[in-house]
Amino acid sequence: MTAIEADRIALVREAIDTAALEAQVRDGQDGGIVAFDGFVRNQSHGRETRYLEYEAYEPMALVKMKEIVAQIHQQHRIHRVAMVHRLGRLEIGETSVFIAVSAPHRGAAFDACRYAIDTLKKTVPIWKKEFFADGAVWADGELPPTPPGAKTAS
Amino acid sequence: MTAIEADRIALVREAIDTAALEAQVRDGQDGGIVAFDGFVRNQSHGRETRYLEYEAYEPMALVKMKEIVAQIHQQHRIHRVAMVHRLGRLEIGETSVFIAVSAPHRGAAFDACRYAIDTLKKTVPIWKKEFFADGAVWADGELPPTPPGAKTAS
Amino acid sequence: MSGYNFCMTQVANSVRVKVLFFGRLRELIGVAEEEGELPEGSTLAQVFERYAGRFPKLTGFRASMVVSRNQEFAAWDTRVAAGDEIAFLPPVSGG
Amino acid sequence: MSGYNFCMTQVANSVRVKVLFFGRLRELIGVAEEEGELPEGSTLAQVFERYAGRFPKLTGFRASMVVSRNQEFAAWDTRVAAGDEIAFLPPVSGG
Repeated sequence: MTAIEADRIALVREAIDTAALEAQVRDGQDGGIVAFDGFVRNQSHGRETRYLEYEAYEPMALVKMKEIVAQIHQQHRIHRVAMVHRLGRLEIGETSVFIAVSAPHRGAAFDACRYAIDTLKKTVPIWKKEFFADGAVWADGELPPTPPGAKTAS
Repeated sequence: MTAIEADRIALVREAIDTAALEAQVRDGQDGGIVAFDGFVRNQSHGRETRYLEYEAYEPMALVKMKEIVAQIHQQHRIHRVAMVHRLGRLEIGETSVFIAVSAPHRGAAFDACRYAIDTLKKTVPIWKKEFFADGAVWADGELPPTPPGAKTAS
Repeated sequence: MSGYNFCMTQVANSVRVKVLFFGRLRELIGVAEEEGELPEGSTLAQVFERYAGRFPKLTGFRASMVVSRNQEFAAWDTRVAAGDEIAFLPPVSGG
Repeated sequence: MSGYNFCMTQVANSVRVKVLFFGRLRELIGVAEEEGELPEGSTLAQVFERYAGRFPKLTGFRASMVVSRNQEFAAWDTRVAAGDEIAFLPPVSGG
């Protein structure tokens, strides 16, 4: 419905102000906002997490985030989108990713928000390292789909 | 997962503090919160809305809201729920209903939040009256499903 | 069972109930809540007919409302008992 | 096309590119980013092999990574061009 220019797509290193982002996508022409707030869990595979560190291939991550937002605008009758991921060190309970979608009808907002977080987790080059009392590991993650190889490359 | 006692289910007559409700369902053992924020649209069927008034059969509305929350606890692996509906006069853009669901895994939170708002709109005895410049109408609404009639009632 | 209509005309063994109207129904008849006596064993449909007799504007609305008994949606053939709280509910539009 | 391997051995017509490593790959080899010369027409697979030769720990990781060229995921048989930004990316885990 609305151009992506009104959306907020960002990587940040400070705490994510979720209320401000919700306010940014809120508009009297809409009827609802669906938001996903992902935050740092206190355990991973049964081990107590101390904190996390996120790193990103920043320019490419922003490219992929913008692609996702463009896709949901194309596929769903939504109005505004906020999609922000935090990088650096995050403590337990802190928001790592926040996605808010406003729409005239809630079904579109639910579908778009869910597609956005599912696709972000599969395709945006961001990596999470989990720190425990006795060491640290890179989270398992998912291999993004890649284009098929050409027989005769240019 | 968790008893409904930790949840917040309410009808209120003042502005809904969505940030406080999100904080209430937030817990380090979870990984995410899905929230639906429904607010007053500036138009209805093409007519410019001035404001809304909501009324409820309050004790029954609370019974039905608790039933919905009990259902989503039973059907989905979720943690905490906030479900608050506002009554009285609401201005354009003000939140009329807010539902937040926390869960260890986001899929359950999306499913539960969506079921909760869909079911609230169909079964909770709350009524919306829309005020326009030239009059007011009760919103169309939905007839809740009722039990089948017994041939020999007790 | 077949004796109830007879009883109703005599207002024998009446029960005291609370009756509520909401939304457009409340506005239509100007009654939000009242206590009243009903013949014991009346069905909710019969309770509605009594009100439709008193407020002819209600006639025709039965198909576009539901009824509750003690804060649970109820079938129209449910019978009332003493102390019941009965509510006539137009299509809901919360959210 | 069949001449490229021959060219590589001669390091003829080399192109300057930027190569990036992230996450566990970055940690594994201790390189986050470097500029380098590659034989013109090298495939991304060949670029990886060069790094696996220099950092044997990388060997065996190719199946569990993807590669990007100029900030787009790319097939391993994509050929590099001058000024390309190539990145080797382990499974992503944002969110």
